[in-house]
Amino acid sequence: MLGLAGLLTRRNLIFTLMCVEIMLNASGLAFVAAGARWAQPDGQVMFLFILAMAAAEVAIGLAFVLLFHRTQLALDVDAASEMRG
Amino acid sequence: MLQLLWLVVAVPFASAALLALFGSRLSRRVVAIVGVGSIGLSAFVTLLICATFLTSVPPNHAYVQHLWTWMSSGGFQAEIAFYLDSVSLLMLLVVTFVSFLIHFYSAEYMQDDDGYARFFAYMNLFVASMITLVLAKNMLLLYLGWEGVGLCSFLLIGFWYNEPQNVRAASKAFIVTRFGDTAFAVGLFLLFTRLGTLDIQEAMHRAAVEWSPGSGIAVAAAALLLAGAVGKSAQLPLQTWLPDAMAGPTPTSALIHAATMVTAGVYLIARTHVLFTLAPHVQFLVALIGMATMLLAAFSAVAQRDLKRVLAYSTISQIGYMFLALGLGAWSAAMFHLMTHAFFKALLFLAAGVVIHAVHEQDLYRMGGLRSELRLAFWSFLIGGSALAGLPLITAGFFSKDLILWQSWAGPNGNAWFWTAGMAGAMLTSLYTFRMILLVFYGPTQAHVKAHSGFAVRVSLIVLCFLSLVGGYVDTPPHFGGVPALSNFLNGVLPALEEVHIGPITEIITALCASTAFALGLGFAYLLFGPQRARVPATNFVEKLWLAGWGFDWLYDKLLVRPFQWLTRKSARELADVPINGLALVTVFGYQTLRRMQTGRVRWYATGLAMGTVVILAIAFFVR
Amino acid sequence: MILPSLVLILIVGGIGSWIAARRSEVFARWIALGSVLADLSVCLGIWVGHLGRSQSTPKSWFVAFDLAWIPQFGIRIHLAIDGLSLALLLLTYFLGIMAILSSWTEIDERVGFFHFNLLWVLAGITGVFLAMDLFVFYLFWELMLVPMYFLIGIWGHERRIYAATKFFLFTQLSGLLMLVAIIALAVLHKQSTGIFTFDYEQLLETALTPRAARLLMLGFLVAFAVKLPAFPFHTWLPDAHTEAPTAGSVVLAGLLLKTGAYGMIRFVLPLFPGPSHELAPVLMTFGVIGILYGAVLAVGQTDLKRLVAYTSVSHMGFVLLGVFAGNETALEGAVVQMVSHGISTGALFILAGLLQERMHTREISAMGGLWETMPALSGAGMVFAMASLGLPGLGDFVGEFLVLLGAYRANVPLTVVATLGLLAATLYGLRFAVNAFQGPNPHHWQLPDMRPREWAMLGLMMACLLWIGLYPQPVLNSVRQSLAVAQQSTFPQEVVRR
Amino acid sequence: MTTLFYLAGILAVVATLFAVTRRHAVHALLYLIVSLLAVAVDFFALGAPFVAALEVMIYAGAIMVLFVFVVMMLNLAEHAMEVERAWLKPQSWLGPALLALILLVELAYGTATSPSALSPTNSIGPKQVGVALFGSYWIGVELASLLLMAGLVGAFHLGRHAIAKEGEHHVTSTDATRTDTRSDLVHAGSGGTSHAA
Amino acid sequence: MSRSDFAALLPLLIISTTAVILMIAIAIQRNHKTAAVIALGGVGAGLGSLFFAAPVLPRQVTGLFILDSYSFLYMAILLCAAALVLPFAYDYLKHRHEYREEFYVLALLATTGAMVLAASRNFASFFLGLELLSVALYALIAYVRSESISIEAGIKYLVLAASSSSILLFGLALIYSASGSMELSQFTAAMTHTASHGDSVFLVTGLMLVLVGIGFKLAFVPFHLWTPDVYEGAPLPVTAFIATVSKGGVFALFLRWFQVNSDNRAGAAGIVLSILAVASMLTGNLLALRQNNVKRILAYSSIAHMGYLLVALLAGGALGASAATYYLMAYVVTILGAFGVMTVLSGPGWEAASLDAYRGLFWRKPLVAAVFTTMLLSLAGIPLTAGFLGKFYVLTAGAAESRWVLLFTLIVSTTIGLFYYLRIVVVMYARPADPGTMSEANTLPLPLPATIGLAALTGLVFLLGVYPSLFWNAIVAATRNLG
Repeated sequence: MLGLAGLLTRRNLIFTLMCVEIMLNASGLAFVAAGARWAQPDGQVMFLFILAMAAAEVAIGLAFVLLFHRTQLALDVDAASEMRG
Repeated sequence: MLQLLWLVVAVPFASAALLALFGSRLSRRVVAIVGVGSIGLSAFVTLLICATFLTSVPPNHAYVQHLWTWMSSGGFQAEIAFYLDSVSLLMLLVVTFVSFLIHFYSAEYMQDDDGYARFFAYMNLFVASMITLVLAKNMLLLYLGWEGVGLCSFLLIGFWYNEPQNVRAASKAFIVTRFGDTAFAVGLFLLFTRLGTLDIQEAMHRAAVEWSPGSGIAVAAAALLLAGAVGKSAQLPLQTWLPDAMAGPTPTSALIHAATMVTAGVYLIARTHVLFTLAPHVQFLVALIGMATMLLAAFSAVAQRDLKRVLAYSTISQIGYMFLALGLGAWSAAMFHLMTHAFFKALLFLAAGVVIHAVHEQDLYRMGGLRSELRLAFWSFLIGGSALAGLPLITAGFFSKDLILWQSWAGPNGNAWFWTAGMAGAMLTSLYTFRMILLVFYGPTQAHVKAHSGFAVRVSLIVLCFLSLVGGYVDTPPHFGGVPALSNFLNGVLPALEEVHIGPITEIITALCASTAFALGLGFAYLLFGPQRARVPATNFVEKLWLAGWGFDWLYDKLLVRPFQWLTRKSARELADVPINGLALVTVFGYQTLRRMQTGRVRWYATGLAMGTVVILAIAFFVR
Repeated sequence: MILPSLVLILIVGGIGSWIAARRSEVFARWIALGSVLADLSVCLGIWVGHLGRSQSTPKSWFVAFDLAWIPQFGIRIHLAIDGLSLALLLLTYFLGIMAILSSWTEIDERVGFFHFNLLWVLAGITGVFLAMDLFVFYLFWELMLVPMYFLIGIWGHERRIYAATKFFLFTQLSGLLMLVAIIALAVLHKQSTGIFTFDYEQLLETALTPRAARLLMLGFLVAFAVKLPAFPFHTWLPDAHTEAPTAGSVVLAGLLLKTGAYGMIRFVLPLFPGPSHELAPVLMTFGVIGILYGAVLAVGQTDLKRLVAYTSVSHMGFVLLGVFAGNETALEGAVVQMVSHGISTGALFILAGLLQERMHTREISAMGGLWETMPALSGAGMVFAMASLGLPGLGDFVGEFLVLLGAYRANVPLTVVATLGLLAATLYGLRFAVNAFQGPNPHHWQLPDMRPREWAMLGLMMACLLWIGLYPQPVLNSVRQSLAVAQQSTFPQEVVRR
Repeated sequence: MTTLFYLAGILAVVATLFAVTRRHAVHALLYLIVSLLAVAVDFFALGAPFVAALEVMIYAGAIMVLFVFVVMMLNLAEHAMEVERAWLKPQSWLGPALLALILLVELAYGTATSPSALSPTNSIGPKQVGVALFGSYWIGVELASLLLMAGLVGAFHLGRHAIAKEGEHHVTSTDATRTDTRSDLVHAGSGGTSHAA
Repeated sequence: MSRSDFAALLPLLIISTTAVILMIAIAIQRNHKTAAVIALGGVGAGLGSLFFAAPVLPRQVTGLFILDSYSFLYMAILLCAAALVLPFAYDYLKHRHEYREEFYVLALLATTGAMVLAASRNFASFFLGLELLSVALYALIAYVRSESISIEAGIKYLVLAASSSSILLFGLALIYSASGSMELSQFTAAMTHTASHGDSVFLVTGLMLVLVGIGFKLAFVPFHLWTPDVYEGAPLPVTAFIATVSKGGVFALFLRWFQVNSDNRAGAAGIVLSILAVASMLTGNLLALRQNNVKRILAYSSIAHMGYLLVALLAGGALGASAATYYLMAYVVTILGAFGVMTVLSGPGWEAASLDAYRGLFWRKPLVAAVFTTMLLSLAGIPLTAGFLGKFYVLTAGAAESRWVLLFTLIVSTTIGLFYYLRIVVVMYARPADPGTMSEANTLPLPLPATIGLAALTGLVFLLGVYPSLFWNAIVAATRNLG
């Protein structure tokens, strides 16, 4: 929830990414908890996959940050609204 | 010989088509030969047929020629078939002969006009349609002829199409008569639906058998037919088109708007007299309309300045006489007057044409003293006018009018009011007729004669003069020879009137009264418009009102024309489009609203995601 | 194979003339003309062959063609021709030829593509008149729209895009409703019989609950009412007719509108007899409103083509009235009205096209006194105006008269009001004839009169109108049997009063 | 165990709250790391020690370091803080917070009306996880590697100097990968995860 | 793992292996043509292997995959789409100053992801496939780094997709926690529930969250906001890829596991989906109404088309799945054709996205314009094109199950949709406004690969529109055991 709120609030791209990470983490937590409930390893396996995905996500996300910073010289996500309507 | 009947129609049709298609390439001479010749041929064939019909009367006193089935659908069948009996034969004779004379006259009269071929094409088409109307065996074919003559009337009134007022008059004529036609059409639907046929004889027969006198259905049917007749015959309240129709060439006025077409209403009512007998109220209405029209038109005629308009109002008035006769059940009398009227009115118009042609003027107050220069025209006018006004004994008009007046008294439906009105009308007729003659031919010379008539014109006039004089002898009342040849001839079809009101006023008194009325009118005319009087157009209110035809035009303009124009103007911009455009607007509005959502901002998009989630969760929770 | 070839000839001819136009435009025109002529002769052949056939066997087609297409849904390419189709097909090809001829000089750019579209429209119309499988019917129904859209949208006048789009959206929306109704009908049929089919004859036997029947009927009806067009749905028509090129207007007014009426007769009445009967008074009322509304608006127009377009609304009101009056007379009258309206209005549009080609305007106020300079053209205009206002002796009268005659039996007050339409027709007819051709010539037009090609076209149309006006029996005879089927299914109690 | 779970949970929530609201990126990151550590404790409490360890190592370690690296490299100046402050006005966060709150309420409603999902469970050790991972989920692992490969290639492509814009390098030049910080970071990130796999 | 397991997985393996091989090849020697050929070859081999592997069907491989005729059918669609995107991409990239080869790697990986989705039967494979697809797409969208809108689109997609993924994951976790099973069949089970009490609240909540995730990918309203921007910003082939492969893959999964039938129609999910369908159809079409960018128009129209697909899905029954599949097929072919035309018309450094670029196209390039018209008419659902039969099947399916409200919405929105398709058509057939501006495109000859691709697509559009039996039987066979 907090991650989502942050996502909606923060304009800094890095914060946005962080918030996404928080959300992913929360989902991971939910999976682990669910796995714990049924005493199955599947939840943890899922968490691992989430982890992998988060990593890939962050990699590309940060690449975007750099690219964006290079072209826009700022990290304001709202600046990225060239396309609308 | 009777088998040739179809030729009477076909020949004018063919020549009309020929002239319409190729007229512009033919020389005037050829056009004249084709145009006049075809009618002559028609008239000739008619004569042959007449002779055959009279010598060897076909069974049932009628001859039917069936050509082909026009349409046949779901029990409805209409044929292209002609029906010849004494009434239609009489009409046929009148139409073909008067037409022939007028065509003959026109061949010379229209000589200098650009639309020579067009004129004859129209005229031939008219004759063909008129004959179709007359001969039609069923109502639908009659309706075809009915509309056909209407069209030709329209075309001929607007013959000189470059003048806006001509075109307007033509349109007016067409539209006003269409009013009546519409009612007529409804009448046809009614007749077919109730009687299962549109064949005139069959329908009349069935109506007589199936409908009780005075029943609502009979009244409705008769009223609807009456409306049609009123429109075509320029009776109240649809009379307004006829005076304007004088915009057409004079032969047209003579043929269509005096002798033949306008009397089609009379013919129609005579044809369907069974219906009117079944609906006494309507029949009485016919008489009333006839009387009122006769008087009103006569008053109007007194005040007119235009030579042709005088004649036009006189035509309306005379047809009023015929309607009066019809309304009284004096069918034969109406037909008789129709015939004589055709002769003398055609004569008057043709003579008027000569005058107009000669002085290029139609205003009575700008003419005068033409007696010596236009001798033939003068005599024609005198004879025609006398016939119109009913100069006793030697003119056709006297006999026919006398018959009507007598029967308005003596007939089963007649009464003193009708009789008195008829007398007043006769007096007025005499008044305006001689006013006209006095104004045109007497007094100081104001206009100069520029053209003289040639051979064709003269012959036509002379023949018509002759007919106007002797045409009445075919049916003379008992005291003046007592040879009711025409009535007897027609009696096979149109029942004779039994005379019931023979009281203090006998026929001889009626005739005397009529003669007195004639004399009175003549006297008044001389007093008021004689050569000794100053020629000043009417200025007082009543005369202006008469001049304007009792203000009917003004009334209709305010009551019908303007509201309709307003309606068309208002609705020209599609009303039904409004909801559609509204829908389009809503759509575009939706587009713009939604478009504003697409801000291009990630955070907003994420908000959208969140909101969507909230919403669907809410739905999921609260919808069970 | 005759029937599919009717469609194929046009389709191939269309492609052919598109290709040919790269070499020679005249060649393309001739190809187009040739293919329509070929179809016309085929149809005439069928007609002559079946003219004398006895009418005792109802529901048997003159020629039929049946081929499985999408077996999973029981969709078959089922084409068949009967009297009604035949009459309308003859009209189609006749007007098709007129359309091609009328664009002979008017269209001078992208000639190939123009004829391609024109022929494809005709192909679509042909298909509509032939299809006996509802799916195929819908297919053709839509097929005729697209090329028509191009015809208006590319070669039209000033506001062509608006008009074309409006036309397309109206017809498409209503068409989709019909499609849903078709599908629903097939589904219901499947539910009751277990057979998935779109075949007309089989669907005729579908048992429907009254409610379902009513809804489905409305689905069909909307499509046909828009195409016809019936009163509240007509607003696409004036725009489309006005903006279309002459050939487009001719095809639109002469043929496309007829598909709507055809659909009502062929599908609405037999498929949904119950609701048709129920709704007949309402629909007749709409017909009458259309008659008067169209006529009144026609009088108010200043644009010649728009005027003619509104007369179509009025005339089609008669058709609607006739179709739902429920007796043979009215129904047959409606068909005659369809045919003769096709010719007379087509001719009026051709006339308007000729005038526009010469004067570059359609404003009536800019005309006047044209008789002086173009007597032949004006005379023709007079004739067609008279036909349009229902002068006896010309085709339209027969249709209108029979419709009113039949309608009178069904509903007197409505018919009386509808008869006023004849009166209003006088007004617009005169407005057309008088204001354009008569009166003074204030603008001093000096224009060439009709050329032989134009003469031939209009003369032929005049002859046809006269023929229908004086001897409509061949048309009536050929459609009688088809109509009897439609009529008896809906209004069986209407026995002819004798 | 349950107490620990809830304690760590509250800590995680509070830390995340700070992470989201801090203006300075590095501060926020540090709070985030705290939060992640707390979650790791939670994992432990849920009987998932292996995952707990991974959380610490990869999330708190590798990924966050990546963030820090980028933040440092971009060297966000002090004035950025001012901008951030301006961006964080109440009106800008009120709406989203409200929305999040509603969502929270809905989810809480969902959770509250259901029996507690938390029940003391026996621990699932790394072995079990490993067996599952390379037993029934082996294809998943392969897919995860493909996923990382996609991330790698993508980040590599995006992070590369934009040659097209300068137009200096022609496309045919088989330009050796420049070992700049960014590609290092990518490798670090992916390397860490592949290690975990 | 048995031989037949291996055989069944062969298509997946081939594509992913090709990606790896391609990467190695790039490392050895960068060559655009080689890369493209390898990629195309791989896709071709994958397609071939579908037939090769067909005899072993249906087969469940581990707990993650179910390989049956249905998944193979969708794989075939996806592979065909990919195979057709590649030639367009080749032409497109040829004009760009950019490293081009990685494109193919990413495209292949994304395709793999989509195929995984089509075949998955477990949360894990679902999630991994989805992410594989997404991650590859992040990079693909921003592939042309010189375009700032591409980067913008990439960022937007990344942030939103990641967020939606986490929502999806949370939903999955909830379902897992309520049911204790990671089988995707839980979705189907969950759909019968309403949020009444107990575990069913978890299930329904989870399902809704999953729906958000899927809805995001398929761009259902209200999760559609990203669509136009991403479509516009992404390079044309990538846009085509998103529209076809990405959506196709997700839809395959969606269709299989969200089967609506008479049991679960009353469930919360059914109602929510109906609302989404109505909203998508209307919103998508309304938004496209007056756009001036063809890519955006197609983006919005894709929203509407997803709504139509949803109608078919909601119709359920025996027909629903088949209809949806057919519709998807038609849509894929058509939209590929449309984007193909746009690619062909694009020059170096610019894309033919603005409506002005099409002004008078018909008079410059009649054939291309005709193809584009065909595609647009197919999108609009005019007879004789694939789109019409697709719509017909959808309508039939809907009518068979009496989903009248949906059908009515479909009709109305289709009519709205018609308007903007016609707008494009009108522009194409209008007179060229200024002949000078478009001279660049005039001189551009049509590239061969794209031409072949376009020809094939046009043929397919007509084939699908005229002779559907060819495909219909296969589709029915593949979807029979679903509904």
